[in-house]
Amino acid sequence: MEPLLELLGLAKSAELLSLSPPGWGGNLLRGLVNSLQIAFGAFGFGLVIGLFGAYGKLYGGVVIRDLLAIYTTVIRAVPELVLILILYYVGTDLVNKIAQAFGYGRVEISGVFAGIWVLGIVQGAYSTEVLRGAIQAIPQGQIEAARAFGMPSLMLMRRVTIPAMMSFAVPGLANLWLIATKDTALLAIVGFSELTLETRQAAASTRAYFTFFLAAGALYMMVTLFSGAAFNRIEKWARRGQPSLRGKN
Amino acid sequence: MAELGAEEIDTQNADEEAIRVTDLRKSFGTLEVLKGVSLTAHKGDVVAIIGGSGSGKSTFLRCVNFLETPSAGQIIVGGEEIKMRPDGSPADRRQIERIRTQLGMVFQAFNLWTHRTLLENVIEVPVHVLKVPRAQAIKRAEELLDRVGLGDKADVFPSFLSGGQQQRAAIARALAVDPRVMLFDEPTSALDPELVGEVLTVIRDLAAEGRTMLLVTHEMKFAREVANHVVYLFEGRIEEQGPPAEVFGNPKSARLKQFLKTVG
Amino acid sequence: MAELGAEEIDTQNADEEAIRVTDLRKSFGTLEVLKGVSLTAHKGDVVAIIGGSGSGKSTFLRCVNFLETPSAGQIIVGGEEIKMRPDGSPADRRQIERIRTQLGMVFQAFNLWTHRTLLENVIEVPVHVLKVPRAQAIKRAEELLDRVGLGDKADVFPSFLSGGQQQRAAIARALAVDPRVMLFDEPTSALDPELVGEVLTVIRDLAAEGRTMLLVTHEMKFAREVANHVVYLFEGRIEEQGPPAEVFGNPKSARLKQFLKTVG
Amino acid sequence: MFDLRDLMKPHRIVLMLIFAAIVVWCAYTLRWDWIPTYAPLAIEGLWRTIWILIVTTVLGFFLAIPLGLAQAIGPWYLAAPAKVFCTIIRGTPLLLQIWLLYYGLGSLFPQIPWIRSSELWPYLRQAWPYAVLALTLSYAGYEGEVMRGAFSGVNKGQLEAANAFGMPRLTMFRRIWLPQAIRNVLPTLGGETILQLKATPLVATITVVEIYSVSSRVRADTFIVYEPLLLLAVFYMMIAGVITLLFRRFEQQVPGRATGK
Amino acid sequence: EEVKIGIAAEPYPPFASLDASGSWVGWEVEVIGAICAAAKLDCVITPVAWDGIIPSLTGQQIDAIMASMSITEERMKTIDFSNPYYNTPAVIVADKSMDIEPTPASLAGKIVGIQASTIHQAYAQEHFSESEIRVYQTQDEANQDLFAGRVDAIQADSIAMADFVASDAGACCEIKGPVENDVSILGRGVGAGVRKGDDALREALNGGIAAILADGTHAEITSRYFSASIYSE
Ligand SMILES: Nc1ncnc2c1ncn2[C@@H]1O[C@H](COP(=O)(O)OP(=O)(O)OP(=O)(O)O)[C@@H](O)[C@H]1O
Ligand SMILES: Nc1ncnc2c1ncn2[C@@H]1O[C@H](COP(=O)(O)OP(=O)(O)OP(=O)(O)O)[C@@H](O)[C@H]1O
Ligand SMILES: [Mg+2]
Ligand SMILES: [Mg+2]
Repeated sequence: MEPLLELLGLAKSAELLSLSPPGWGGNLLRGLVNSLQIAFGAFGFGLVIGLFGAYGKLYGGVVIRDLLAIYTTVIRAVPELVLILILYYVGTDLVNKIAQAFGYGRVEISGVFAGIWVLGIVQGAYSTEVLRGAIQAIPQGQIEAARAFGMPSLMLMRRVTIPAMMSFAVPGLANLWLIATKDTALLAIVGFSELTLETRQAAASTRAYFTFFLAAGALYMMVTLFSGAAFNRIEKWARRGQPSLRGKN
Repeated sequence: MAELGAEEIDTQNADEEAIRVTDLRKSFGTLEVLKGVSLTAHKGDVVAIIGGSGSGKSTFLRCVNFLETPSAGQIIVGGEEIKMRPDGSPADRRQIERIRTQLGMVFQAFNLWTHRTLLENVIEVPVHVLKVPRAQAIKRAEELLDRVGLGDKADVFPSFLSGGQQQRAAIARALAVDPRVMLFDEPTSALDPELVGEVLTVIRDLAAEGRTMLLVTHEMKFAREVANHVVYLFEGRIEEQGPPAEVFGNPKSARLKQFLKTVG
Repeated sequence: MAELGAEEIDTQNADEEAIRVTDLRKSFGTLEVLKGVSLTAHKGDVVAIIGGSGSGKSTFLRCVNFLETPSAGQIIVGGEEIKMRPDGSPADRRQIERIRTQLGMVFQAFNLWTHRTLLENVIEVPVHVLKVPRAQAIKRAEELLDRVGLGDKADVFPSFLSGGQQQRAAIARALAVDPRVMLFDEPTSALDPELVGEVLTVIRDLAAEGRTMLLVTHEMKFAREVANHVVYLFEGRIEEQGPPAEVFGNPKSARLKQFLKTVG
Repeated sequence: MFDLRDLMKPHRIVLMLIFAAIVVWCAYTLRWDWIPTYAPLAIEGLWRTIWILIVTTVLGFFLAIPLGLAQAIGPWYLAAPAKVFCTIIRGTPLLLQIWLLYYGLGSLFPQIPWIRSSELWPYLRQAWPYAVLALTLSYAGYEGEVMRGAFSGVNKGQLEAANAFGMPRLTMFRRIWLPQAIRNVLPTLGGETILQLKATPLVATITVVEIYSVSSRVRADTFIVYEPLLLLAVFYMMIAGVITLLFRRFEQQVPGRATGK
Repeated sequence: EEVKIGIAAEPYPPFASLDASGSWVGWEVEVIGAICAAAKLDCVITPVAWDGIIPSLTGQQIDAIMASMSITEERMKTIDFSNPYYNTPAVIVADKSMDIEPTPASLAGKIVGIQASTIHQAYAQEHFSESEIRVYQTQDEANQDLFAGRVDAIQADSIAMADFVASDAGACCEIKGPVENDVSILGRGVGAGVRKGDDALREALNGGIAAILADGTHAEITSRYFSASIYSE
C-alpha cells in the first residue's frame, strides 16, 4: 500500500515538484532541456550519416559497402553504454595524452559535444538501415523516371528519393527520435545531468521515488506526444498522393 | 499523305545524325535480350520499333539512355559518344546526366511521381534540372497539360487518375523538357482512338520541329502513319527494317509476315 | 464470321442473366464519374465497353466487384443481388467474397503480386481461396502460362517481366479461378498484334464455354471482332449501345461518330 | 552461408588482417586472467540473454501485428487504444516501465495474502516474469508503430487484386498484405531486434542475471574495466551478427529490386 | 592547482546527497571539505556515475574518488588508496519474525539481497555460497524487496541499515547482527582513491585526514550526523 499512499500524497508531491528550491521541478526541467538538446543534435547528425550510409550501402562500391556493413553491424551491436564508456574515456584519455605530449594542459571535452558525437554515431547506424529499407520500398519506376530526365544524383536524392521514401521511413525515424531522447540517459555515466539522472538524484535524495519517476514519465510522455504530432503531420504530408487504405473492404 | 510528309522531313535532315547505336547487346544473367542491335536516326526522323512481346523493345530504349547498362555496344547521341566502362556502365556521370536531359522518355508504366501533382510532375525537371524560371515553367506546363486534355487535372495526384490520363501526363512531362530525342515506350497503349489521333498530331508536329523520335508501339496503323522508318525486332535482333511502306506493304522476312498477318 | 459466332452464343443463353447493373452512380468527392449506368449481360455475352479516356470505364468495372463503393445503384450477379448499405458499401462481406470468386478481373495496371513468382501468382487464389489441391492447381497454372506463352517464365518475379508479359500473366491469373464473369480492363493494351489475336481466341473460347465477359478496350477492331454487344460510355453515361455491326457501322450519336472517325 | 571466394577479395583480406592485428594486440596487452573464474557464470548469463531476447521478440511481434493493423485500418475503437498503448510504451523509458512493473505492481502482490499463499507466488517472487513482460510489451509497442507504417505502405493495387478475386480478408491479410508489409520493413525490423537485444541489460536492474550483469560483476569484483566490456561487446556483436544474417536471409527470399542497380 | 574530487552521482544519504538547488550535502561532503582545507588543496566536487567512477579516475576526468569506497585488495590492483577516513561494519537485516543469524549456515537456502559493485556483493558471493544472491542497483531497491518479501535478508552497511530499520518502510525488520569480518573483502575502511603513482596527492590527502582526526573536526562533523563514532583504528 505504501507506494499507493505515496502516490496519493498529492500535496507532498506538489511541494516536491515545485519549480524553485526546495522543489525539484526546476531541476527536472533543466534535465529535460539538456536531454532534448543532445537528442536533437544526435538525431540530426545521425540522419546525415544515415542518408549517406544508405546510399553507400545501395549504390556504393564493394569497399564502401563492406565498411558500412562493419559500421552498422558493430555500432548497432554494441550496447551504447559500452560505446560511451569506450569512446568517451578512452577517447579523452588519448586526447589528453597527445595534448600533454605537445606540452598543452588537460583538455576538457564538454558533455554536450561528446554526447552528440557518440549518440550521433550510434543513431547513424540505425538511420542507415531505416533509410535503406525505405529507399528500397520506392517503386523502381519513380527513380528511373528521374534518371531518364537527366537529374543529377544529388538532386534526384533531394527531389525524388527522399520525398518518395518518406512515407516508409517516417515511422522508423520517429522511433529513432524517441530512442535518441531516451538514450541521453546513458550520458549520466559521463556526468552529464540529463532528465533521468536528475530524476534519480531527486528521488534518492527525497526518497519520493514514485513521485519523481511518474513526473519524469509524464515529461517523457509530453515529448512523445509533441513529437508524435509532428511526425504525424510529416507522414501525412509524405503520404499525400497515395490513396488511403482505411475504410476499404 | 502521312508517308509523304515523313519522307519530306527525312530528306531535309538526312545529313545530321541525332542518334547512332552500334551493335548493342544486353543480357540479364544468362538471358541474352539484345543480341547486337544497330540503328541510326537522323534529325527529325521518327523511328518506329515494333516486335513481339518480350522481344527487347523496352530494353533497347532503356539502354539508349542507360537506365540499363548495356553489356556491349556503342551509343552516340548528337555526335557525342557516351563513354562506357568495360562493364558497360557509364564512365562519366556528368556526361550521362547532360545527355539524358536531351532524351525525353515516356515509360511503358508511366512512372509518374506519386508524391507530386500533375503540374508538379511536369515542371519538376524544367525547374530543377534545366533551371527554367518557375513561373515560365508553370505557364508552359499548363499549356502542355491543356494540349493533352488534362488542364483541369493539374492539381490532382497521379494515383487518382485513369490510365489514359496518366499516360497523357507522362507525355506532357516528357515534352516539357524540350528534348532533342524523344523515347516513347508504347505512348498510346492506354489511349482511346481519338486520343491516339491527337498523339499522332503531336508527334508529327515534333518531327516537323526537327526532333527525333524512337517509338515503341504495338499499333501498326499508328506506326505506319507516323514513322518514316520502321524497325522490326525479333528475339533481340533486327529482323527487318525500312520505310513503313515497304516493311508493312512488302515484308520479306517470314516472321514479320506472320507477325503482320493478324493486323490484316 | 466473328459476329455470327457471337450471335449464336447470344441466342443460346439469352434467358440466363449473368450480370445486371441498374442505375449505377459513383462520385469521387464532387466529381461525378458515373451518372447512372445500366447494363445487362446474359450468360456467354461478351460486352465491349468503349469510350474516351476518363469516361469512367475502369470505374464502372471496379464498381461491379465493389473495389469502389458505388454511390447508388443495384448490382445483381447470377441472379443474386449484392446487398448494399445506404452508403453503398457491401452489407455482407461473406456474400461479396463469394461473388468475387466468380468475377475474374484483369487490371489496367496488372497488379501482379510482386512478392510471388508468376506461377505463385496464378495458383494463389485457387489454392488459398478455392481450396484446389496444390498439385492440381500447379498443373492448371502451367497449362495457362503455356497458353499465354509464358511457360518458361513461371519462376520469374513480375518486376523482371516486360509489360506484355505482365499483362499476359494477369490474364492467366484471372483465368485460373474459372470465373463465371470476366472483367477485363484493357487486356490487350500492352500486347502486340499477334498476341492480341491470341487473346481474341482465348476470349472466344471462353464465350463458347458460356462465360460472360465485360471488356474495356480501346481497340475498336478488337471490340468489333470479339463482342456481341458494344457500349459506348461518354462522361459517365451510356451514350449509345447495341450490336457491334450497328454501333460501329451505323453510329447514331454525334459524339460516337466523332469518336470513331479517327479509327476510319 | 558464406562463399569463401567472397572473402578472398583484396580489400577484404586487408580488413581481416587489420582485425587480426587488433585481436592479437588485445590478447597480449590486456588482462584476461579472470576469464576462467567467470566462464561458467558468463555462459549462464549469455544463455539467459538469448532466451529472453527470443521469447520477448517473438511474443512482442505477435502482439505488434494486431497493434499495427488496428492503427492502420481498424475502426476507431480499436485504433485508439492501440495508438495509446504504442504511444505510452514508446514515450516512456523502458527502465521506468520495468521499474514500475517490478517495484510498483510487483510489490503490491505480496500484500495480498491469497497471492502470497498461492501456487503463483514462487514465480511472482522471481524477477524474470516481470522482465519478460516488460520487454515483450516494449517490443510490441515499438513494432506496432513500425507495422502500422508497413501496412499502410503496401501498394493499393496489390490489395485490390486480392479483393477482386474474392479472397477472404484473413487470407488476403496472410498471403498478400502481411508478406508485403513485412518485406518493406525487414531492414527496420532487423534493427529493432538488435535494439531489443541491447535493451536486455536493463533487466539487470531488477536482479535478473544476464550477460551484461556478469560483466558488471567482473568489474565490481576485480576492477578490471575495459576487458570485460570488450568481451561483452564481442558477445553482443556475435548475437547481433546472427540476427543480421537471419534477417538478410529473410530479405533475400523475396527479390526486391536488386541493390546496386 | 584544482583537484577534482569524484563522488557518486547517485545520492547516498546521509553521506552524500543533493539538495534541490543542486549543491551536495552530507557527512562525506563535509569531510571532503575539511580534509581539503587541512591539506590546503583547492578541491572541486565532481559527480560521476558510480559505474564510471574508476574509468573517470584513470581517464583523468577526476583526480580522486571519495565516494564511500572501501579499500580492498582487488581495487588496489587498479588504483591506490589513502588511509581510511571512516569504517563501518557490515550487517544482516531480516524480517523480525524470521529466525536468522548473520552466519552462512543460517542463511543457507535463503535469498539474500545486496547492492551491486559493493564490498557486500563480494562478501556475500564469497561466504554465502549456499544462498541465492540477488544483486540490486541501489540499496533502496534491495530494501524495498526485503519489505515486499521477495528477499529474505539483506546485507549492507550498518549506518544505512540503522536508518532503514528506523523508518516506516523498514518497520518490518531488524538488524540481526554484523557478519564475521573478512578484511581482504570488507577492507580496512573507506579511503580516497587516487591514480596509481599519484603519490603527491595521496600523501596530501593522508595529511589532511590525519589533521582532521587529530584536531577534532572529524568527530565534530560525525556528531552532527550520527550518534556514535564511525572511525576506529
Ligand atoms: N480514386 C479516385 N479519386 C478521384 N478521382 C478518380 C479516382 N479514380 C478515378 N478518378 C477520376 O474518374 C474519372 C474516370 O476514371 P476511370 O479510371 O474510370 O477512366 P477510364 O474510362 O478508365 O479511362 P482510361 O481509358 O484512361 O483508363 C477520371 O476523370 C479520373 O480522374
Ligand atoms: N530486369 C530484368 N531482369 C531479367 N529479365 C528481364 C528484365 N527486364 C526485362 N527482362 C526480360 O527481357 C525480355 C525483353 O523485355 P522487354 O521489356 O525489353 O520486352 P518488350 O519488347 O518491351 O516487350 P513488351 O512489348 O511486352 O513490353 C523479356 O523476356 C523480359 O522478361
Ligand atoms: Mg515493353
Ligand atoms: Mg481505365
